[in-house]
Amino acid sequence: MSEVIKKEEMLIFVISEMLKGMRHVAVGASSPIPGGAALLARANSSTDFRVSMLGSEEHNTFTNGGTELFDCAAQGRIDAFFLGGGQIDGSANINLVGIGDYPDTKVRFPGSFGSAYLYYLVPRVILFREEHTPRALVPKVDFISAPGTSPDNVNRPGGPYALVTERCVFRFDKKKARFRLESIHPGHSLEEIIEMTGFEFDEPSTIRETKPPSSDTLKLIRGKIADEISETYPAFSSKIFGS
Amino acid sequence: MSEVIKKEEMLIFVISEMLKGMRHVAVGASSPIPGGAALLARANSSTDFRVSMLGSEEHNTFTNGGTELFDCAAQGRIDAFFLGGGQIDGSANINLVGIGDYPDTKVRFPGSFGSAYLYYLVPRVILFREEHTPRALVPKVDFISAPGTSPDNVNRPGGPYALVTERCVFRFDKKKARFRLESIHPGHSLEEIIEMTGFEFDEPSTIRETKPPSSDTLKLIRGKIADEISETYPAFSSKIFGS
Amino acid sequence: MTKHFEKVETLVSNIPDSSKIALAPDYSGCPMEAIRALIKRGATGLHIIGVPSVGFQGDMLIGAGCVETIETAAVTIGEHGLAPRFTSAIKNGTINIIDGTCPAIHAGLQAAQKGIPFMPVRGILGSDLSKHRHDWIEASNPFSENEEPLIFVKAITPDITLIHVPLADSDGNVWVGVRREMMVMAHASKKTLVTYDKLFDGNLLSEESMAPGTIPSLYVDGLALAENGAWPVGLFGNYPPDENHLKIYLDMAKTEEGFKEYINEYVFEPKAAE
Amino acid sequence: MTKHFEKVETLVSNIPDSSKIALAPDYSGCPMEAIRALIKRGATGLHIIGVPSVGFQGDMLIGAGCVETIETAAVTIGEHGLAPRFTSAIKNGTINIIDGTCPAIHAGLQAAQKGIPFMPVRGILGSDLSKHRHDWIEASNPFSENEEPLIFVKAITPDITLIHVPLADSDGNVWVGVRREMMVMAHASKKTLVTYDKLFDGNLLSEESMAPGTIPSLYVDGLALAENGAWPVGLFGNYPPDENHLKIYLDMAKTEEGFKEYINEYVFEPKAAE
Repeated sequence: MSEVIKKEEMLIFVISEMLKGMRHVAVGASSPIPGGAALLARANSSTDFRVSMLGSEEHNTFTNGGTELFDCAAQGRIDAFFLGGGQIDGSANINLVGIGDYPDTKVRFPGSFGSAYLYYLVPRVILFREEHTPRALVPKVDFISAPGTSPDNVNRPGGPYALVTERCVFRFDKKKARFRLESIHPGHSLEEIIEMTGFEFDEPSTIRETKPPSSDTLKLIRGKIADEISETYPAFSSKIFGS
Repeated sequence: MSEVIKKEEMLIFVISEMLKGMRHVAVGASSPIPGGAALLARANSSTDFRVSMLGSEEHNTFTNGGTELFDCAAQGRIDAFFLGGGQIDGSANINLVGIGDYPDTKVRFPGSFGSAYLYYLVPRVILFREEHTPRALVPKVDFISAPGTSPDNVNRPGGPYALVTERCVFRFDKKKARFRLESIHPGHSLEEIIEMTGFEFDEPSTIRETKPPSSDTLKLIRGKIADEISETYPAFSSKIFGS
Repeated sequence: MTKHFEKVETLVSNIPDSSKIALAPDYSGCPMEAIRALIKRGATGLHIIGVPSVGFQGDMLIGAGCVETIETAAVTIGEHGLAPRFTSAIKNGTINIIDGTCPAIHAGLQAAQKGIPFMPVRGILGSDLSKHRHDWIEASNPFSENEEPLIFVKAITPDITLIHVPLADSDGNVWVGVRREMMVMAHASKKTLVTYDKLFDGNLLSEESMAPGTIPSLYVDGLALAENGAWPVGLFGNYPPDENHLKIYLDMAKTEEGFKEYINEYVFEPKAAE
Repeated sequence: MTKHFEKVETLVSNIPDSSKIALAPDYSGCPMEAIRALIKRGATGLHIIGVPSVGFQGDMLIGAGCVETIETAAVTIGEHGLAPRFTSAIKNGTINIIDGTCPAIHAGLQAAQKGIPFMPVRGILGSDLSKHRHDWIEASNPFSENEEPLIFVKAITPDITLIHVPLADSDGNVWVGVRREMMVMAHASKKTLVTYDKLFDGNLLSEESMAPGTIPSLYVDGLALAENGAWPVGLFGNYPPDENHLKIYLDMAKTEEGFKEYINEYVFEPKAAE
């Protein structure tokens, strides 16, 4: 087995580490890496660990139609979820709608999906955006699909926990409404991250390197997880794992 | 076949006559006579005629649980329904809760069921109360489970159409919020009805006798309808039709 | 994770006294064996919610003194009508009654299911019901140009949903078929405890035909096998009510003494549910 | 009464131009054969609603100029992401977009299903979405002691629900399994038109295992058989998306000319759906 860890494998591992101790993790549409991470966390969990994956028939236990994921989150039965964004800013506001003056956006993204809901209700929302460039991580999003924080009078049990990119992990500080650099993936540097991040963030006094998966974990990702994820994401699975 | 028409057979026929031209008639809990009437109207209909009967497995096409009957009515998909009442007054207010000072009612009825909803939403609600006495048909109900009429600003497409008892048929005049005697069942008299009715009502200039079922219809009631109703109301069916 | 209990008695030991319990009507899934176990253990102070009405099980619990409050659109025993112990308790003022109407109870549970504070409901206006409901607000329809009144019904969040179903599997999924009010109840409640008639061989969610009528184990906290567990009420699609037995009950339960005899014979005696 | 149409073309002739049509996402029931028939007929001015998002069928209708307004939480083609004709139409300002979020679309339909003017929805507050929604009102939770803001989402009543399902029976009942968003759509809509893959031998409501996943004919206005009718999108539990074909589409539909070639070949040619 090649020990050269692919970026996707690294990201699956990094995100799975944030899911330890969860009881129920839900994964939205078009999310192969978060999906892989949830399945990996489940495989490594010694306690009851449930994964609900939109678009999957195997890993989807919902029986009440499209509304159930959202109702389930509102009932407090979902511990972690993933959101992305065409743009993400330093206050953890996310934009899944487009760039430019809405509605005549010059670049149009698919749309907000359930972000303007789940971001408020799921306690641990992990932002995931593979592309780490000033274009993706901006000072201020052009359109707020869902805000990073809300005023005190808004009933909001949920919100952003961390932001994972191809270069690093940021943790979100809700009180300061600001990201703090948590760790840098192997092969990347602080200078690069500062240069490639459009928003300002807090830096820790010492810079930690993101821990890569062990060789056992890598085996698990390339075997069982690759297999499980291919049911929902065949194109992704065949591209990354060649299976 | 005995041509002595039982009271229940007469009432099934009388009510079924009011259901001509309906497309969808729903029948609530504990309603064998309205249920029989709906099934008879369906048997006599040459157009599409649907009966939904609570408590039946055969005549119940609902697949969305207990809320569907009510949602269906709100969608305007139910043309006729039946309500009763421990007390019914001259303004068509109905009381399914109890007699005396609520909540310490000295006589307690089962409760309002869905009356405080369906009475507002189903265009043709037929009130049915077999017992025709001053105790049942009162000047003013002790507790309004659902009112006969509502102010103009209330969105109320539905309401009372008629009141059928063991002695006669009243039609309801929504503008006057008052009943008018429509016909007297064979064997009963106007004097008797005035005496046995606790509320005031309008009288027509000539008194019509309620038309009894033809011998063919009677055969239908005692055969097919008795059989169909026994699925939901075995005790009623065996008592009345001996089947 | 769904716990499998060997005994119905152990299952109901997870229902603290004074719990708010959602129950299904006689034509849906009535956990009679569990109700008998609750009476046997001497449960007290229960707040029972009929979804939207309650029958035999409610009358039994009331007769046995387990109930402090009943919230329901009606109490009625199948085709037989008036529930004797309920009627007597109301007359004697020994229980609190919160009278509702079916769609408002469904709406309250659906509000809890969706995590919203209330649900607007049509109808109801001008009924004496709303005079006694401090959890219903008369408000104006904000989408209407005229001053159109509407009733807002507060969310109903039961502590426990207690139901009986035809089938459950070893993974903790339970099949309710078209009786989906039980699914809403489970979604809306903090805990759901279930007795079932038969163990399904396999996983209900893996069967394409069974999954649509299944409450996933995600919502099921505890399970116990109770063959014929809805007796004498009957179980939709499986067995009819035991009308003769219900008549015996209705006859005996006319008086408090008769009811005591009934529960001595059918609840406290070891051969109770046979 | 449910009408059975011999041809999908006749079924869609019951959809007037400018109708408001509810559509399911790619992982649910997409009536692709009916969509091709709509394009063939040259439907115009449609207001399509993604419940809660829309994929291939939306992009096709937009590309063919059938759509005036799209109301959706997202437009995305399966695993492939961006929908080329939608993206281009937004850029060129040739369609109106009403951006929503999944639970608000579900809530709007559920409000219509219940005949209530609106439904309160959690979340949304502070999103730019609500700035552009005149059918959403920010109001105060009347059950909260503090001034807690809430979004009220107006009921969504589609003129037509247009879906594809695996099974239908001769009585007009249609089976959607666990994809119950299609049941909510049918309940909420004025009319429901359905294409189906296979005729079910018997009555779906009489089968205890099939009934829970069935929309009763009461809600179904018209039906037409369309074998493999969800191709190339795939049909839950039955056949997967034809990924190769979707790639061909995505490649061709990058440009308007390419899209025209695509529909000439796959929609207007007689062997379209083979």
